[in-house]
Amino acid sequence: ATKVNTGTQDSGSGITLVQSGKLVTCTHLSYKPFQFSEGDKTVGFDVDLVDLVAKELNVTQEIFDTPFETITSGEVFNTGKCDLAAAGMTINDERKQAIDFSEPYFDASQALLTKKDSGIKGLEDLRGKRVGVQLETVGEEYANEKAAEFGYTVVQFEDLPLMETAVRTGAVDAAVNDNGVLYDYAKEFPDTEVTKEFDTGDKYGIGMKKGNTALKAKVDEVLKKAKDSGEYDKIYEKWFGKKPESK
Amino acid sequence: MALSKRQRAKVFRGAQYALLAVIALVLALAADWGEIQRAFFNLDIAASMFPNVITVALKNTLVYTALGFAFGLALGLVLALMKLSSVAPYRWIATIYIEFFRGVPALLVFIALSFGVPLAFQLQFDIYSTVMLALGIVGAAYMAETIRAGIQAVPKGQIEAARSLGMSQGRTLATVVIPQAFRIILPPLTNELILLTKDSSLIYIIGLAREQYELTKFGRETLSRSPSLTPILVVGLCYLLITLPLGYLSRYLERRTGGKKISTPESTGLGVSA
Amino acid sequence: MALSKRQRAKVFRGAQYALLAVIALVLALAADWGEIQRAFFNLDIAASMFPNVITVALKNTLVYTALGFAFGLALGLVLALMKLSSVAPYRWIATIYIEFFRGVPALLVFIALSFGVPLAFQLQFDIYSTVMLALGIVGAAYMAETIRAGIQAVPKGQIEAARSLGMSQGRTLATVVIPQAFRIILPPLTNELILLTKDSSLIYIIGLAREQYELTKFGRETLSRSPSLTPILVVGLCYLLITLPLGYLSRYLERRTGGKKISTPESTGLGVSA
Amino acid sequence: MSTEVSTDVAVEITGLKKSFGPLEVLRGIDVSVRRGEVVCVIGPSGSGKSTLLRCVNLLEEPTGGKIVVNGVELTDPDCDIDAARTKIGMVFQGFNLFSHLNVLNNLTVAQRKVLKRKPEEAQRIALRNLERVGLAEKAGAMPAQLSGGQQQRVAIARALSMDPDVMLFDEPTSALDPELVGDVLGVMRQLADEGMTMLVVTHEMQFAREVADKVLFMDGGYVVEEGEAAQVIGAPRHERTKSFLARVLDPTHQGPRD
Amino acid sequence: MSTEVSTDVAVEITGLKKSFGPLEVLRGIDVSVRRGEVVCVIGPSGSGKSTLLRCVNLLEEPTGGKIVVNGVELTDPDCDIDAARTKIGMVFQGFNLFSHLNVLNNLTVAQRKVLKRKPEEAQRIALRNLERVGLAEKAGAMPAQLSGGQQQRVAIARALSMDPDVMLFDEPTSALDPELVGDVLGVMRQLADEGMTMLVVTHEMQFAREVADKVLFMDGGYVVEEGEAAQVIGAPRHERTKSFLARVLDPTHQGPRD
Ligand SMILES: Nc1ncnc2c1ncn2[C@@H]1O[C@H](COP(=O)(O)OP(=O)(O)OP(=O)(O)O)[C@@H](O)[C@H]1O
Ligand SMILES: Nc1ncnc2c1ncn2[C@@H]1O[C@H](COP(=O)(O)OP(=O)(O)OP(=O)(O)O)[C@@H](O)[C@H]1O
Ligand SMILES: [Mg+2]
Ligand SMILES: [Mg+2]
Repeated sequence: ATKVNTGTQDSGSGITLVQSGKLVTCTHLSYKPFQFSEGDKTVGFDVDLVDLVAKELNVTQEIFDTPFETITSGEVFNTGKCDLAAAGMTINDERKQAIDFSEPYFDASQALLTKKDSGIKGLEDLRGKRVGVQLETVGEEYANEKAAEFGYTVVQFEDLPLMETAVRTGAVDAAVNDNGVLYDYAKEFPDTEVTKEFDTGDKYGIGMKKGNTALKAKVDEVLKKAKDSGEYDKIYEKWFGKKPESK
Repeated sequence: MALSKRQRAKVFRGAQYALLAVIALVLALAADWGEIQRAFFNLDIAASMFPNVITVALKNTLVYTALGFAFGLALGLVLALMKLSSVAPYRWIATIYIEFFRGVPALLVFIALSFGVPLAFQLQFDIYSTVMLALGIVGAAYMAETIRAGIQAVPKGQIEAARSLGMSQGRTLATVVIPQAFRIILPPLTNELILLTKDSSLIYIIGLAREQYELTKFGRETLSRSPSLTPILVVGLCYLLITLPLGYLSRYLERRTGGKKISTPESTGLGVSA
Repeated sequence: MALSKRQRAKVFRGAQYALLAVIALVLALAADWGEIQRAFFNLDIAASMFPNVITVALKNTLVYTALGFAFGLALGLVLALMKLSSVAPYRWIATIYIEFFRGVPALLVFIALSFGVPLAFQLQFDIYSTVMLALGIVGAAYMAETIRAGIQAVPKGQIEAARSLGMSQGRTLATVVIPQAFRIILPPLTNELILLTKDSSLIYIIGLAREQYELTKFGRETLSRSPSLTPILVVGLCYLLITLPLGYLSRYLERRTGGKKISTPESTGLGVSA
Repeated sequence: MSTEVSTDVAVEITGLKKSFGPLEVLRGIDVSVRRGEVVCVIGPSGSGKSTLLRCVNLLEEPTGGKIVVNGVELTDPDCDIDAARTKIGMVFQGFNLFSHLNVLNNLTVAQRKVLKRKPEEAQRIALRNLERVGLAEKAGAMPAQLSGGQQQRVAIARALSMDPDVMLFDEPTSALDPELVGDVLGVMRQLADEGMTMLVVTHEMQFAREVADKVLFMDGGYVVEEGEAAQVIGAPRHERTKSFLARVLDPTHQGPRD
Repeated sequence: MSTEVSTDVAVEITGLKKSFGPLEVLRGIDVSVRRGEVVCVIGPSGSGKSTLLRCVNLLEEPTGGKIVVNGVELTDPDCDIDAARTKIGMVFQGFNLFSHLNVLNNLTVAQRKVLKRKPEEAQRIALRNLERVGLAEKAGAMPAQLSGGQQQRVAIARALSMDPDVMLFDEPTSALDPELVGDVLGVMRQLADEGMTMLVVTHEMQFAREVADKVLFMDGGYVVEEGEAAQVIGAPRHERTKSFLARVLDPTHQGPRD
């Protein structure tokens, strides 16, 4: 056993990595198209972005899959499991108390996934019904907030695929999650559809250990460079099939 | 010779106590006690878990386990009788079932059952049915072999006595074999109830609403809000509240029935018999 | 009387076969076969899993289980000797350890170990150490009681014979007791290896990199890409590849050692003894 | 149910054969037991005595031959063997009392479930038979609380409660401590005096000599010698009978074993 | 290690007491066995014979009294009991061969590990002793492959391989089939003839009468009678000895049991 945070020093930048020569990225699979498996690789929008950071640091990126709650609570950083977390993760105040975020890199909002022709057009159609959410996500928080008002039951799933499958099996009548992933799912499974978006104005950020300012600076710098150079747009188009509306 | 054996034994025993003391001391000095208390015995967090950890989580764990056990016992009895049947296809079906479900992790079964089967068969169960099926299917595989072994452990003489009094095969089964087998299998069955209680920690995978949380899910949920091991410790103690008394019961029953040992897969490995 | 008992038995047996046929027919008609094939036996999906399901997932499952078993066996032996120790505090520690870790779900232990302990003690382990500790800690609780029971099952006469030949207590333990206990506990130990293999399905909770996936995690990952039960079935069969032979081995060893039964918690409930 | 033909012969065994796989245990046995007669079967271990007895109530399925009990041919494939067995009491070496039932229920369960007697009637009959074997006060005890001798007497009472026409005894005293043998033999002697038809496998030569009307000596799957008790035991004709009796009656003068 | 005092007395037991909890099993035993002497201990079951023997090599810890073997006081708290035990061979009723070792290793393991003999030397001594008990050809067999009589002879050879000064036998033939008893007694007789000091608990009166120099009769935790074999067995003085011997020597004329 080694003491926490005795990784290698990246000369000059003051960045300490938990494993030498590697940029270990925590995420929670699968979160298509941000990070998911294709063949025997993990790919996705987030993966490509972090690769830019890794390239900049002259190391290779390694993806580490861990329960989502252990990312948002900061456990993965405190126990030295990874350097940063890119997990389609929305920046919010609660999480900011546990971890530090990069500048926002993606605009998202919450959306409602249902079975096709279910007649469920919004939360108002869900009285007495079951709504699936993913553990420790903004969607869960949002669904919980509105549960009393609209009289539905919130059902929590460990990961996105389980939640999405539950919509198809009918275990839940609808599910709330980020729009990006739900549209992607509905495209792949035409028996489901996204019937509503909730304008929550979420912004994704890359997470890291609280107080790791050196790394934050580097990530912000890389993100800014990518946006300026058009590299960001290329990556966006690769995964979403269109150019971003705003940056 | 400096020390006699007896003296050496005394010294050895003293050394053991000393070792214990040294280890305790090292642990005491090495560990960060403030951190440990925060991590393990945070009373605020513990207090915040009550009463829900009991009224919701513990209750649900009990309900789920009971449902799974009841269904598993019924299915297990059917499987046991199938395995003892003179009709070969019944034996094959029972054997394949038991081998398969004993050989794969419960988590895999739960995933398959709650997500695969509804898709494949266009069926939809409510939460209680799903839990009952999931835990029951896993439990039945344990229990089938126990029940079969229990039935076979009923002395042959008891059956011969019943038959020679004119009882039919079915009547003998109902009047003599099952009642006696039941007393034999009560201890291992209690034990399988413990295993099932622990397996109920996996049903979070099927997706649970807040008021359906069982202990482990409840603990994880609290853990993600307050990063301390206290929630884990609290729900761990709740499990012991169930499993320790059951363990005592099992051992008491076994002593009472004279500790007649039957060969069950729990004690002898996966039951593979044709 | 229309039918003799013997005729009735024949009719009864016929009815059983008929029932079987009817059930098979109903299932065949009720199920959507296209969907079932897609759901369970999608060859494309199955093919896409190879060779990684073997070279990565199965291999990792084996490695993790082996690591956990090795550490668990060592710790279990220490605990067993502590439980048989003449020094009371050692017995207490061993008893509390065994009771606790047998009474709570493995999942809870894994969560506590992978996130709680590093936080509390400021330690950081690599993945293999974590897996070894997690599975080993759970496995040791199973194995300690097995080993203790095995040691106690060595006939007293063997020990007396050794002592009366002038062997010291330690020498007797090493030369006579442990070798004989080992043969007695080999079958239940094999069985605990099976339990550990299945428990390894839970280590995804500690967080894994892609090349560290074990079978269940690998299956879930594939499942999320292609919602069909095929991945579950494929990894299920991979588990059977490990557990079925071990089950056979356990039963073979037990037959060979004459089926001497020892009282272990697996067969008798949670080991509660002071 | 069974068509009872009034005849003087209670048990008629003709050409009985029984094999366990390749092992031929009974090679053609003819035995006839008349109503009220006591027949003792003696012979060395493994000679097939138990197998013969167990064939008589079809606990073992004969490989060949015919068994007729009270005019009912048990070996007929269409025979209602369960009904026939109620008329044939069987007492085992190992007692085989139902261990989960108390003494009274051991005696009433088959009466109620098989003969469909009313609970009160079954209880009355049970108590009468317990009295016959001298154990009326043990009605409430569990089998495990009784001595071997008491258990065997309860087993006899249990068989008698079905009102059997024939009683089969398979070494009823072999599993007993020597001092408990007398009680059981006493009960059996009393039964014989009351006119019960009995087929008894035993090593108790004294009992056979005094109680049996006929003694069969079996060896190697055959009935080697058969006749009056005094003759077969007192003055055996066959060499094998002689050497067997010598060994049983005078064990201390036994020659060296192999 | 042990300070060997040259003396004519091999075993000297004085005022030996042993209790199991409240149960007083030995209430003050004095026994003295001289070098080369064969002493037989007889007595009814439960009289403490085994306990006495097991106290002699401290398998049971005496509650009181003194035990001196070859001048070494075993009851001295500072005695190296493991070393002393190598000089005291013990043969058990249940043989207690190490079931995981073959015959040869049974004989060599303690020689090598305790006496630190070289493997070749240990093997040579083992084979010589196997020959003494007539089982040289069984060196490679596992205990489970041997008959009870052969196992017991191996157990004797195992004890002899340690070159003991005294041999203790606790009913060495009680667990044997009658026809196997002779072989074991033969080996013991031969040992006695060779001048081995022996303390033997036995029920074999014939052996005691012919081989023992002295016979002790124990009952109720006391040595009730002690003397030459011919006297104690042939003409016992005490009432209890008489009635014990009557029962053992003439079991058929035994009175009724309680
Ligand atoms: N179920 C069985 N399967 C195979 N062989 C059997 C079976 N029952 C009995 N035998 C064999 O049949 C032979 C006769 O057995 P049986 O019990 O009838 O002898 P027995 O005369 O009653 O002997 P004993 O006096 O020892 O009771 C024996 O060799 C026995 O091993
Ligand atoms: N370890 C023990 N704990 C308690 N009581 C014991 C123990 N060993 C022996 N006893 C008791 O001590 C008494 C004497 O036992 P011991 O074995 O010495 O008798 P014995 O003369 O050898 O009898 P036997 O001829 O039956 O072997 C018996 O009442 C026995 O129950
Ligand atoms: Mg017999
Ligand atoms: Mg004794």
